[in-house]
Amino acid sequence: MTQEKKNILEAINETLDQLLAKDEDILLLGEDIGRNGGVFRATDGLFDKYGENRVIDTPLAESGIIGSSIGLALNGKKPIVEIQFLAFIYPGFEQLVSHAARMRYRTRGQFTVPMVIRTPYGAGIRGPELHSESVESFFAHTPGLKVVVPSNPRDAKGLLTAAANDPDPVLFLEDTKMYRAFKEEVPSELYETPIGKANIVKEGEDLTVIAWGGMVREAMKAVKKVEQENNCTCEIIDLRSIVPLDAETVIESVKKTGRAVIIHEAHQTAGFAGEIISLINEEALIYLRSPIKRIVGFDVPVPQFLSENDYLPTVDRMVEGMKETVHF
Amino acid sequence: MTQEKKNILEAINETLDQLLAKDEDILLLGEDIGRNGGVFRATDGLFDKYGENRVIDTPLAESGIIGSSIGLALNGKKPIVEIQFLAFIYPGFEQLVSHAARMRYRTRGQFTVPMVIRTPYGAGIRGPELHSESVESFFAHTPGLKVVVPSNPRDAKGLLTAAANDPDPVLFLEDTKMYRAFKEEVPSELYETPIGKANIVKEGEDLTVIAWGGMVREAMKAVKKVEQENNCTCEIIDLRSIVPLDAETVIESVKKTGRAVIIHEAHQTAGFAGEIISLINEEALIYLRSPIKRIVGFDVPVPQFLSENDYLPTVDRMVEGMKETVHF
Amino acid sequence: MAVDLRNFYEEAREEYYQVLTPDGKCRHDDHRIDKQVMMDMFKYMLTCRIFDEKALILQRQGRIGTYASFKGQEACQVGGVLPLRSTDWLFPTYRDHGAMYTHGQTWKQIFLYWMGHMDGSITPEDKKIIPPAVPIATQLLHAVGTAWADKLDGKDNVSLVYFGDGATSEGDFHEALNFAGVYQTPTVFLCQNNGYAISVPFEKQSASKTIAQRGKAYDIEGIRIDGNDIFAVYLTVKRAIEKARKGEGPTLIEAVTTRFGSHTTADDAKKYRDQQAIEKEWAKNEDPLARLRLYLKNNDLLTDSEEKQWTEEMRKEIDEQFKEAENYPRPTVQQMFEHVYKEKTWTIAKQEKEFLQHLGKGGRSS
Amino acid sequence: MAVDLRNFYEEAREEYYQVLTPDGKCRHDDHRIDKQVMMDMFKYMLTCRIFDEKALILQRQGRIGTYASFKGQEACQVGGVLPLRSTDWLFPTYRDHGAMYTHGQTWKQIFLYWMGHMDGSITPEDKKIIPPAVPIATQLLHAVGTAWADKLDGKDNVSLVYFGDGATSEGDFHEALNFAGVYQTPTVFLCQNNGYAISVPFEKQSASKTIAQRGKAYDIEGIRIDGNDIFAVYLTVKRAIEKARKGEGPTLIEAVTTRFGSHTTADDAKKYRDQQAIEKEWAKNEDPLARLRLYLKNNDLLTDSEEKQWTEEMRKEIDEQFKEAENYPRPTVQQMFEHVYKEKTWTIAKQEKEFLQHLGKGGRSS
Ligand SMILES: Cc1ncc(C[n+]2csc(CCOP(=O)(O)OP(=O)(O)O)c2C)c(N)n1
Ligand SMILES: Cc1ncc(C[n+]2csc(CCOP(=O)(O)OP(=O)(O)O)c2C)c(N)n1
Ligand SMILES: [Mg+2]
Ligand SMILES: [Mg+2]
Repeated sequence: MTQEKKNILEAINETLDQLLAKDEDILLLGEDIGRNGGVFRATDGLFDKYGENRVIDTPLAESGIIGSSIGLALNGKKPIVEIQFLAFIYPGFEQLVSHAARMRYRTRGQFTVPMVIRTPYGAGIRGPELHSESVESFFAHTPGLKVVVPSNPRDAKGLLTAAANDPDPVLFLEDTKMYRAFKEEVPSELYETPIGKANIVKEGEDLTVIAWGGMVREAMKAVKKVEQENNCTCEIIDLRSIVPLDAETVIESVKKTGRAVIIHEAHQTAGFAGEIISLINEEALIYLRSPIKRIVGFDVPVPQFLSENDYLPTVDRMVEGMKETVHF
Repeated sequence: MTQEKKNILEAINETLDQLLAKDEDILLLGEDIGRNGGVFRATDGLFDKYGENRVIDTPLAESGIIGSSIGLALNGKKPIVEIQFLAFIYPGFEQLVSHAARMRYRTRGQFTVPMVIRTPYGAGIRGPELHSESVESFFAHTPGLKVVVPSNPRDAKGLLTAAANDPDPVLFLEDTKMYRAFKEEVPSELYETPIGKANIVKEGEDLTVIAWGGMVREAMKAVKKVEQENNCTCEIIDLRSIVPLDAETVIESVKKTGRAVIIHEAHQTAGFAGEIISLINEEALIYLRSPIKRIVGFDVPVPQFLSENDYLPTVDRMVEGMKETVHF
Repeated sequence: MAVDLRNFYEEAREEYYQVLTPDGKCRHDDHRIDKQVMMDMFKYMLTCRIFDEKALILQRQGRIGTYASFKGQEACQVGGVLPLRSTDWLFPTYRDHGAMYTHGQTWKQIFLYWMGHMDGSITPEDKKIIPPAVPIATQLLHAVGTAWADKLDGKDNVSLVYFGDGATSEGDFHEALNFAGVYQTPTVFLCQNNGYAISVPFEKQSASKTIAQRGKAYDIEGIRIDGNDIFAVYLTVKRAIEKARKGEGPTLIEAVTTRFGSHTTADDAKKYRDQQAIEKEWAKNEDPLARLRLYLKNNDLLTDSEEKQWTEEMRKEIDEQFKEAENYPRPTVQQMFEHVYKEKTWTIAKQEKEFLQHLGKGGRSS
Repeated sequence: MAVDLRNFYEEAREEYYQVLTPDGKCRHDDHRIDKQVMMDMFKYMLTCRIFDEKALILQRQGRIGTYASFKGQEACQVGGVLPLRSTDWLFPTYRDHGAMYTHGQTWKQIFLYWMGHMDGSITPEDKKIIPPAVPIATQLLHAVGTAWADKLDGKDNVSLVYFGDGATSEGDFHEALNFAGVYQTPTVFLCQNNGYAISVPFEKQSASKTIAQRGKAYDIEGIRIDGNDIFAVYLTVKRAIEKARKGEGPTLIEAVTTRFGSHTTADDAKKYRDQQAIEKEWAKNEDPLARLRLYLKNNDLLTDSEEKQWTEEMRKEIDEQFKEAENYPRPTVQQMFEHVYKEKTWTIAKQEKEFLQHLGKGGRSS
């Protein structure tokens, strides 16, 4: 397969392009995704190529977008929706949680809503208020939704393709600060990266580090430092999706290492780290040699951007947490 | 202080009555809370007593109710809102999460939104679809909100009074199946039960059982059985509020017992039990003698009512979980 | 009698469009409705009435759960659905069993729904009936989406969506109408303005006098009709459907009707309205079934004995359907864990396995 | 000149209400505006223009963050706020710095906001200016609530809320107008229809031709005016405010204006519109500042040298304000943990303590 160097944004753009070309039922909907190509340019060029009936600039109404996409999906279309920023999904929260997530269940599989909701999330790009949330655990707490968070261009393409082909509604979270952060070789053709299978970024013996989305790369930097200075090796797990959760990979790793650090950007209280800690507690408690650490966002609203680097888990905090865990 | 036997609903009705009488700035808003007295009759009689400017039947629009209440609160009123059922808060999710919860923070205390949102939650009364959710962890994951869940009439009165006097927005969750489940002596005058202080329902040495809302009574039943049959004593903690979380009481108890079972009705994945397990993991791991058990709702939508008893944590499941924990 | 239907819509804006008067006279236009259709109307309305009465009794006996009666709204539900084709989409609320039945749902399934069965939301394979939307006004957007998909595919199906007067206060009402206007989707918005959202009368719901006038905000035709007059409902919805099929966009119809009883069996209308007065007025001027009966009899299209016979047959049929529903197997624990996703996740599979083990060891689920 | 203002609102429904023509002539009604107010209008608009240009430069230099320019909308913002009293409430969006400034916010604070300072949302103690609402249309409901509270308390304050054309598609627009209609709150809804929501032109936003016509859906008066004409804005808002103070309810005003530049500095309008043509047309017919300048000069109320002098003074003042903002202390870590609740929770206090310890040991936060 030919490959090309792409960043996450380019990989997403190419994937959407190829999906639109391949499947006539795929539609893109969202605010400013048409001529403008989306505020991050994820849909750049697609309006010109596929026209206004495939790449649809909607009115400014998230419940309208998600709600009408549910109808489109009920009637054979496969909508891929862009919500401009994660916090702006809230006006459409009811449609997502009370309908998209429940349609299959309540109709016993008779009616289904295969759709993808793509949305940028996360702090770190000096955005205005409410442009920096990472509230993935809201959606993880909603049976019927899948929650996918790619950490690199290659996965972004494979996971987005898998999401588009998935029979269930998928929330696809794209870390804004990763969009253009780095490039890597991405296969040119469409391919699927299975949803629900974590990626062991790097094997190790002494500590399991679990992260997703943009935090994976930060975790890698921290691990590098920790390994250099502490004569230990760390295993890094990129969950790729938090629902479905690849419990087996997590459990196996922790059984081996006896230690874990979980990293996410979201607030600590009721953040998804708690779910993973619970899983480990249930399945591997006796293997634990030290308390599991959460290196996560604080329990404050994501602050104005001069303070966002204080809010975000830093490499230094990760290093400290990993060291404490290893030397407990 | 004189006392009277009341169920939770009667306690709430009396509290609202006394609050309205005491403080002119308190307003009640909600759908059908006026002449009808609310679908559960929590506001019965108050419309006639205080008139349509104090007990306000609103249009059918939850964002409208919560959003305009934010404005009322900004301008000196103290709205106590009733949302008819917890799932119907979703249309107002953005107002609650992006505004009510953040106003103090973003204005550095200059503008605040002291308001209470009361809403019934939980399964077990053969309600139609979406009348049985318990998604308290959504709100626990929202810094700036407090989340209070009374388990008995006495606390309902004291906590609601404290919520009404609280300077911050409070989500006040009322378990529908507890509304009329039992009566107990409730002091006649207004009093506050502090928000953030858990109640040790019963002391014990071998196991800490943590619950809130309607699950507290189920937990008590289960504990009774377990203690009879297993020659052990259990400590039952009724959290009363999950935010603020009374971490100290939880930690102290688990340090003593070395074992914990957490019970909630909400779905397991990303449910609030995960937060408590994380807390114990961080603060008391080395005291643990067995994995912490979650006896919680399954990761399926709350099903139609013929199946709701399958969904709900049962006394039998609790007993089994407690036994397993004690005999690990 | 050659009056153009159109004119009535125009003049109707102030008051409403009415064809059949309470005293069973036809103002005009009856020639537009086939006699056979009139008989269908009557029969469907009759069976609806019988079902509703039965359901109320069953609820009182504790054999079904909380139930939402639609007595008084039969004209809206039967008359609105009869012009549909089987390829069209129907989006009912929790009060629109009559509409569902008329479009092909069985009474048995409707019973199952109100008995709390997991399977109660399954609708006929050959029809596109989405089960009742519980969160108010949300289904309007779905009906925009399905209609939009048909339009994009060049199919001339329409989507008919029911909702109440209370629903017009929700943001989703606004967003749906706006989307329908922008994309000119073949959606027919049929509001049953029964005057109440539970206890709240429409005057408290909005300062606007009518719901039809809201169409203007989206450049959508808004029509106000007598919802107790099945001819008016039928002709208006039919016209809106034909318009939609021709690609001429959505219509907002406000059918003014009466909720005869309480909101649901969990509600007591006497708390907030003069139920006696309403029932009296209803019997005199509003009962849509009585009105059609009068018309049919006036025109020698119906006899008492015919009605009696049908009534008996219908009762039997509904009893039969209820029996089937009552004998329907209880949902299993396994079913509870199915259909969350197409494939069970590890987590769900584990929860199911452990719960079944627990039950196997004697744990009870209730 | 004794034309009743009222008539213009009536006739304005089709087109819009205009007082000052692009060639600086007054069609009528100028006698209603005090000369001193006219001079204030000019000065406020001038300082707004200067601020905006400065902010754009600072953004390009990386000294402030993403910035939303309001060039072209000065008439709406200055003209809308001047009729307010200091006890009235103001709800701006992220584009309404001109409105905030005119009502008393300092440029320094506005700079701080766009520099990402936690303190940037603090507004003057003696004014009731809520910081910009970021989620679209949400603030409309707040302005209903504050107005409602004043009404309940028998105070004759009003709440003025700004929003864009795009905002009218959100459910919250609908719910706010409906609540305002039901409770007759003294709220003035001022929509700056600048033709675009980021890249989406109003034609794609709705099938309705105007926003003013939506008032009818809530039985609220809807008025469409030339938003580049500060006299029209001022007179219309003033009248709406007076009406509200008298207890005669809310008004919806659609001020048709132009967003001269890109949506924000993160946007490039050239991608989706003919920016050159827009700028040309703007300079000729739409620039609200030029229009008032022309009028004032035509009427010998303004000289070039006056304007030059003011411009210099304003530049200096704005530079000064920016310097203060740039010297403003960076938010501390402690500040990040404050004001989540009135009292810190155990959890927040612990997080703060541990983070400070971590920083104390040399951990860096960025
Ligand atoms: C979002 C939401 N809020 C509240 C409710 C509770 N509720 C159920 S029916 C109803 C009244 C609906 O009134 P209307 O739309 O007029 O329909 P009707 O019941 O009269 O048929 C309410 C408030 C709900 N189901 N969904
Ligand atoms: C709920 C929500 N959805 C999306 C956005 C992203 N967004 C910011 S401004 C904007 C366009 C607003 O257009 P309009 O209301 O016309 O105001 P203008 O920017 O023209 O002043 C959008 C879509 C948002 N801030 N909030
Ligand atoms: Mg109704
Ligand atoms: Mg705009």
